[in-house]
Amino acid sequence: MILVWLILIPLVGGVVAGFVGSRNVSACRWISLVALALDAALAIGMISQHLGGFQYESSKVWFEEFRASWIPVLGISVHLGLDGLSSLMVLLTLFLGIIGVGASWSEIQERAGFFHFNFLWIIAGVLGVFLALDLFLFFFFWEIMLVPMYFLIGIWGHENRQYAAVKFFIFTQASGLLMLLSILALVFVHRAGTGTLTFDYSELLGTQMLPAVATWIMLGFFIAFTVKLPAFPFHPWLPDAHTEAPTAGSIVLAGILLKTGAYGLLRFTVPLFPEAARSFAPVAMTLGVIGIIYAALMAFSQSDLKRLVAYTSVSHMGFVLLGIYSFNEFALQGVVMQMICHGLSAGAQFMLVGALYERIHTRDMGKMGGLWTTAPAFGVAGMFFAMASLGLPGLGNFIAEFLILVGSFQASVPATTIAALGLVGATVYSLWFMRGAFFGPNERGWTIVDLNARELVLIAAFVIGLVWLGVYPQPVLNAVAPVVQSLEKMTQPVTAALLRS
Amino acid sequence: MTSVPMDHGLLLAGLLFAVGLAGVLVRRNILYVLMSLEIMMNSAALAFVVAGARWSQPDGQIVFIFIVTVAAAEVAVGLALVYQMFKRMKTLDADAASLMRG
Amino acid sequence: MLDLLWLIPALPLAGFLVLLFAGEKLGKSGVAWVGAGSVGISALIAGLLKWTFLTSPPEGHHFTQALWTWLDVGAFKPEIALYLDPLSLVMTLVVTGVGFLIHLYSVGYMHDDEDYSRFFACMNLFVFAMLILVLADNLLLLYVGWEGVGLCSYLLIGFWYKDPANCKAAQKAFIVTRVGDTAMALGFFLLVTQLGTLQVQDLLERAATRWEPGSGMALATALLLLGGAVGKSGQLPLQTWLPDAMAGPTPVSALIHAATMVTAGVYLIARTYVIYTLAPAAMAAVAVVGALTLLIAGLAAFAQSDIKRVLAYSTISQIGYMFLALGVGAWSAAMFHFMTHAFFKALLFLAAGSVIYALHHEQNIFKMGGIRKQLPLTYRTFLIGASSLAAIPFITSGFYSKDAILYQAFTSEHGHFLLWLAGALGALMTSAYTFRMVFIAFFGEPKTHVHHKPGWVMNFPLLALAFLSTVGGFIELPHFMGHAQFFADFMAPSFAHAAGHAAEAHHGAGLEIGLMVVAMALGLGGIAAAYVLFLAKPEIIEEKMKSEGNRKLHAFLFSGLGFDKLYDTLFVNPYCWIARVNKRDIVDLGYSFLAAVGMLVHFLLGLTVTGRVRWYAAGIAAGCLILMSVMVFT
Amino acid sequence: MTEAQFVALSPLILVGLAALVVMLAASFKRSNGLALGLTLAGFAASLVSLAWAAKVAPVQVTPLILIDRLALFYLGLVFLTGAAVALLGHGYFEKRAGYRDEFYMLLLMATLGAGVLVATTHFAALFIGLELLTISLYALVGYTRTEPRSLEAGLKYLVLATVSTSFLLFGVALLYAELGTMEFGKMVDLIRQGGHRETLVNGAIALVGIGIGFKLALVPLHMWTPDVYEGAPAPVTAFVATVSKGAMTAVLLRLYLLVGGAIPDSVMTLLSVIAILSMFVGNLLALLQDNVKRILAYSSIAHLGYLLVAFIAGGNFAPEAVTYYLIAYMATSLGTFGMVSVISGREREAEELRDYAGLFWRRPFEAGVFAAMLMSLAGIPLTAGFIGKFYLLAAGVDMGAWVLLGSVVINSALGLFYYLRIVASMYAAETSAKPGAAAREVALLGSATLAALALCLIWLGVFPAGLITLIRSAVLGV
Amino acid sequence: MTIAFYVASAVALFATLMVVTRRNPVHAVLYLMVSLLAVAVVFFTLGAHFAAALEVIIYAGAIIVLFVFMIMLLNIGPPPSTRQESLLLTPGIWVGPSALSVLLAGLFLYVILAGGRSVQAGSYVDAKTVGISMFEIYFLGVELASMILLAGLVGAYHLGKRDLPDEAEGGNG
Repeated sequence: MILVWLILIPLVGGVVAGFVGSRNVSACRWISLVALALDAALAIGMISQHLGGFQYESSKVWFEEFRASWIPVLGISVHLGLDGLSSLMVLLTLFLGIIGVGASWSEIQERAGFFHFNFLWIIAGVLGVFLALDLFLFFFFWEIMLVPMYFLIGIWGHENRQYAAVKFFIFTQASGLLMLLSILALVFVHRAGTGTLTFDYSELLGTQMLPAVATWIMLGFFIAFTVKLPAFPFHPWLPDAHTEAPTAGSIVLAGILLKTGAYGLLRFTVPLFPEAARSFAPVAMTLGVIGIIYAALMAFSQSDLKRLVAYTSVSHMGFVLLGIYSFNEFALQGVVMQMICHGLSAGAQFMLVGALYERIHTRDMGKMGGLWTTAPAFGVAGMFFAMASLGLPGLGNFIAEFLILVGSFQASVPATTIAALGLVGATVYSLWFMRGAFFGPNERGWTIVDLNARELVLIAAFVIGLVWLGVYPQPVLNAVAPVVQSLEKMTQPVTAALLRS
Repeated sequence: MTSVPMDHGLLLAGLLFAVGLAGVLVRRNILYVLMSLEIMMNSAALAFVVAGARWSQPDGQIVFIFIVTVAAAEVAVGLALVYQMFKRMKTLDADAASLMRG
Repeated sequence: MLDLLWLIPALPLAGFLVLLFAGEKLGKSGVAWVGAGSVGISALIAGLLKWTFLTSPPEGHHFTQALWTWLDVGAFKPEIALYLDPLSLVMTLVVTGVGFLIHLYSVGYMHDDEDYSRFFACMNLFVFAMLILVLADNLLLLYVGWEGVGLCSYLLIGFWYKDPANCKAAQKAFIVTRVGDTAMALGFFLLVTQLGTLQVQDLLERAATRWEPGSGMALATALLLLGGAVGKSGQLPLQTWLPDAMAGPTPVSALIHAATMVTAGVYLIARTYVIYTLAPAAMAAVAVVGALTLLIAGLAAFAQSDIKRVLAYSTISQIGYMFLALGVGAWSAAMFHFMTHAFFKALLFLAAGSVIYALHHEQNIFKMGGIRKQLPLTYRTFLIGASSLAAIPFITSGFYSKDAILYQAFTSEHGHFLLWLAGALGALMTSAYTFRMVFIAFFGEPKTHVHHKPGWVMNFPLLALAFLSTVGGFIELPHFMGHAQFFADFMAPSFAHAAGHAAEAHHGAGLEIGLMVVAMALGLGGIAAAYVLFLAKPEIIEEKMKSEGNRKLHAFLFSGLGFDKLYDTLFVNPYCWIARVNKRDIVDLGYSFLAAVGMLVHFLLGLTVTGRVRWYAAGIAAGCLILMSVMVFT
Repeated sequence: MTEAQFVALSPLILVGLAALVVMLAASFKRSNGLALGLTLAGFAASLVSLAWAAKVAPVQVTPLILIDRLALFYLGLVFLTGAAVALLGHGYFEKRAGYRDEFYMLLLMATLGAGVLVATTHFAALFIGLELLTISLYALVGYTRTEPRSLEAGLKYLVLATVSTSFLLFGVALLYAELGTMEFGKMVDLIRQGGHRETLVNGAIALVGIGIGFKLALVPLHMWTPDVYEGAPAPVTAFVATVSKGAMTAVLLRLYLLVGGAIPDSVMTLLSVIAILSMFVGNLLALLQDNVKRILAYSSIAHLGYLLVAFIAGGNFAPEAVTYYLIAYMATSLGTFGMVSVISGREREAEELRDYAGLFWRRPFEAGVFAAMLMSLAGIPLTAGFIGKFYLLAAGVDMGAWVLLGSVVINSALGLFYYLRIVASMYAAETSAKPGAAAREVALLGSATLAALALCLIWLGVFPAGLITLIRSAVLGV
Repeated sequence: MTIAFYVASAVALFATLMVVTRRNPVHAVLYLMVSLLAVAVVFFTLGAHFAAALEVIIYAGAIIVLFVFMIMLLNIGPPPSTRQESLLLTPGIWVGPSALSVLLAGLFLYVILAGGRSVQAGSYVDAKTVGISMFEIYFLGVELASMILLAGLVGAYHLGKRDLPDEAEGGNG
């Protein structure tokens, strides 16, 4: 039941905030903050019981489970479940949710009520995605989070917001329908084999089907998730959406929404179709590698700060794809780390850029430069997250990328070699970012207010998170170890086969 | 009683139908269009009568009666529309009545 | 006593944090105290540890301080642990000791800079990262320091960020070294995959037992690690960033780009020497890289006019010697040269810094001249440093360390006559260009007015380093000069696995003396040539420069033998070109094209909705025609 | 006529009666409110009588009409929709000059015609019901006779509907000439037995298909839709989009169930092509359209294309899928056109996209409902449209109709584009909208209807189980 | 009777063609009447006497009269409007529609004649049979037909009605 509450609190909080917002703007901010904090407290309370003392000891798969009938005639139920992987994702979601409310504290002045309504509903939708164990329910949440996100971009975004919002919506919706087709196909295949019509994840696991069928069905899932991720040929929605979204929107987009794609791959694509995923691995890894390099190059070519950061997300998510399809413990652990760390670093970068935009009303690096002088704290923060982004050792992102590459090295040496070049690419764009915004001469004569207390607190939260993950990532690794190990087991033959060859 | 092949009756209906259709397609004057529609309806009615005769059933003629009824009602409404249109647009050109397009 | 080890890196880190958060509030003297003080205390602790090592060495001559487990994935379990053995101890001493002196120097040198606290914050961070690098118990932790020093290098090269050129130099430094680091990271992946650990001692153990000498794995690993080493140490083919790195403040050049960071590559190879001994081809590669680099850098140094760039090329060249030494298996000789080089090169930079300081940021040697009289102390210390660099026999430390390398390059089982020859030629060039610099800058007529003279905080480090540059060499003397081997003996435990201890291969004093004489002759010859060409008869050069070919040659040398241009054409320009051309993202354009097709079809279909009822009726009729035809004829 | 037959027919009779009562009342007192009250009473009575009729169902009343569970279910749907249109029309015509009573009369008669359609098992009754519906609609479409576009729409509808009906009639006549009966069941049996002239029968079926396809506005018989939808008064547009299409779908469903899936492949291919074309043409035409009513008209073309997919896919899910999708579509279309009528001002309708600029901030409630409706059309979760699309895809996947499904996916993306255009214009800043389009007063009844619709839409989107059970019992009862 | 059928058919076809091609609406209406009368004859030859009678009374009588009224009401008989009609009927306008109609007619021909088996028309169906059937089997249809007429009536009344005082001229776009 507590899982239902996790989802309900933001939903209800959103409605309340929406109503209050039309009369009292600051009240609705506080309501959102309190709702999310409450949710976070609930989540932490529950999860810490299971990850108590940072040691994973439970033998059952799900920490918490909830099941209720929904549409029995179609074999659909409300089935929620929480394990190590989803725990982390839930925590990340709530963390970034709180940050997002904080980041938009002064940015969103108009129609704040509706803003917070949408924002909290996004959070609720994402939480639903991370918790759902019924494929129909999963898809339900998957789509639900799009609508408020669309509004968020479309209403509070920047100049070109309409275009970006529609593009975002259409890309995800179209690919989502492909996934729905796949879900249905899977369900019917399962029914053909067993005679029962069900959308339940645990029952659909291990459905027997012909390899060709499995490949096609898997592709539907794969495309939906890689669009969201996004992986190489499906990424063009992302730079626009990230660029045009308001700060909080960019933070949750980069921090959480992209993770739903990775989560989907980990939770559904691979476990449901281990054989197909295995034979598909070369393609997926290739896409991942192309994404890493291509997006790094694209990031470098941008002059719009948010666009630059957006492309870096694509690049980082390429590592995720590469890691998932390496199918070994290193890579998978790295993937989870990457999901969290990228959530933090990209979220922080978007927050910074947003704060900067609030002050100078431009995101064009051509119009910046030399801001370090006038706002050193900004500069330091920018430097920190640029370094996180390029994978500076000592920060969480390094652990993530290191583990992924160690893992993928065992699966494919050429792919890893090329992917490693992405580290150089990351350096190039990160330095380009620093050079464009903070270094160089201050030709426009900007004098801006440095980070204020609220922003410093938020930034500090990110910094502490990343450093902590960089020097002591073990709690995260422990939490997901069972999930990762079972995934590895599921896909074992591939690793062995590749090592043999 | 008669020695007319049914097909010939149907054929006549078909030809009348085609002529009526041609009228609808060609004439821009809305009155002619309405007349052509009557021809089409009538040809369909003829086909029913022919078919009814083939089976020696009354059903064909009954449907014919329904068609006549409908045609009458339709002409009434149609002419009322034409009247109003002429009043407002001062023309009977059907092509002129294309305020809406695209 | 050894338990204090963790304090050595922790203190600079604390200094960094204090300066980061409270730097603005401390005031300049506070910043100076925190910045220099933290490193100073670290140096003291390092000295204590050294003393402990000398008096009561721990078992096996190494000491590990495990702090906590970093990761635990599968069997891979790197720890945050510090490892102290003679090798890392020497490095630590140099880093903290020289580091402290340079911090002290900076207190004066940077005094007028508005970003005083940022400077010291970065310097402290650098010392911290460098200490992590040298003290790391495993390669992953080493990588933390490795990249950390890279970051600090970047920050400090671009310290005066308002000048775009400085930013560019900083970026170049970071990116180029990162290329090498990537290769190194791949090496790590290989090690993890093959040996399952990055813990250095385990690694060496396992490599020695699992890999056959000459095996492909060892070779691949060694070469990949070499990639990282050449990147960091400014060796061929990744040397191009180092001359540009001189854009940073001079103390930075002294600390990072001369004494410590750039020798990290040497340290890395020395640290993982077992892998190299297993891959003779890689050793040869290291030696060849070193030899080629020292020649190329020496040539380039001749054409430079910026005093710091001359020193930068000389640094590249000297590190080339160290690589040469590593490549021939002269591990401790390499480290010995590292140490002396740290002393005298830091000295040279600091002295040059004093000149620059005095001449109000004038770095062109041709605009100096005659400073000898104006800044006598600076001149003297610079001369000591230059002598050491030029390896003036017997009295300078550089002589002993370089001699050891040349000797082993010839005699070691990995050595070769050509390697020795390169080293010897390098010695000639070194002394020539060093004294070219001395003669042009310090002799002749004064060309620039001396603004202010350096105070004691800047002079004391010069004196200290001058002292070290002189006596630092006496702890390791050639066989025929008493065969003092304090340094090599001290280092020995760190290279216990070395197959066939190179130093033991004794070829008799005759050969040693012979080689030394040749080297000495070449070195002195270089000085003489410099004297003739640059002080006594500069018109020879002027005459030569009139020819078009020579001017081109000069430009070629000046540009560091055209490597920059080559890389620009091969990598930088294509990358930028693609980035520029593809700014709109061709993939996105693909989707836009689809959308455009949709719009076009929309437009075309819109033409069919004419609004004419006859047309619509015709549509029905046509539809009927098609429908019926299909139904009837199929 | 037996009592059972009378009971079974009572829903239809009551609606017919209501038309007469309204007419009678109008001769005494012309009043918008009174007429509405009587109309609603009529619908309510017939809805109540559905339960009564359900007790005796199935009953065959002469060869023309069969009252079975399917018919009752669809009757309920049609009557509910009719009542909703009446409620919307009340507010809409209240703002406008002229008599309003005729609207209710015609509405009731049109609904009666639709009711006959859903219960018919005979082509003569099909024709009569169709014409009752259509002739009432001519007048309804041209109802605002002071508005040239309304007249033009009425005339266009009249001409084109008559042409298509003629095709239908001619086809039926040919079938009758060959088979000797006009009863659905017997005809299907005879065709199945064979021994007749194939070409004639096939040609005739094609002609009948033209008539049905016209009402459903499938490509290539779609071209009237935008003009008629645009010209007709918004409540009437709602009716055209929902009742007339719904009734025709019921006919199709009945025929489909009779045929029992034994459709030749060539016909299937043809239908597939029509479905795909309808989806693409509808959506592509709507893409950059600036008139909201036309956008919705084009979207309805596409939606019928989707609906056809369920038919073509067949299989276990098809009848359920068709019905659910239809309900979702009807509720949503009612809502969207209802919204247009509710927020329209006195002078003209709010039909331009820019009339909607800033609606979110001016009238958040209406805008929210409208957005929900559009999301339902787009098939986004939380709405009935999603379950409808889900069903549709389920039916398609069940039978492996991948090409059609691919088209559905592509078209969903296309559709989303223009639905979002409307949504976007609603939250855009208010610009220079042409005056006169904004309603100054709130039509309480209309808004309440829409609120109910929205609630129902969301209820069906979140808890569809109840309706599914109901549909199953209705569809499987045949 | 057979000959009468063919003659009447020919007349009907000819008259119908004339309807479609006339420029003067009055002529066209008259030709339409001829056509309908000819069809009535056809009905008669087929033994559908009741239908023949209705055709004459309702179609040729009532409906044609409606058209004539409308022509009078709109006052479009005389030459100026014929000239206008010619403007509307350019030669080019005939091409497409005629082709379409001919093709369709051909298709009908094919459909009706293909399969070869030509069935003789059946026997005479008298008015009584029709009446009985109408009120036994089709009585619902008759009721509904009355509703159709009612709908037509209401619709025509509403549409044809003069503007009420409060009904302004509609918007112009």
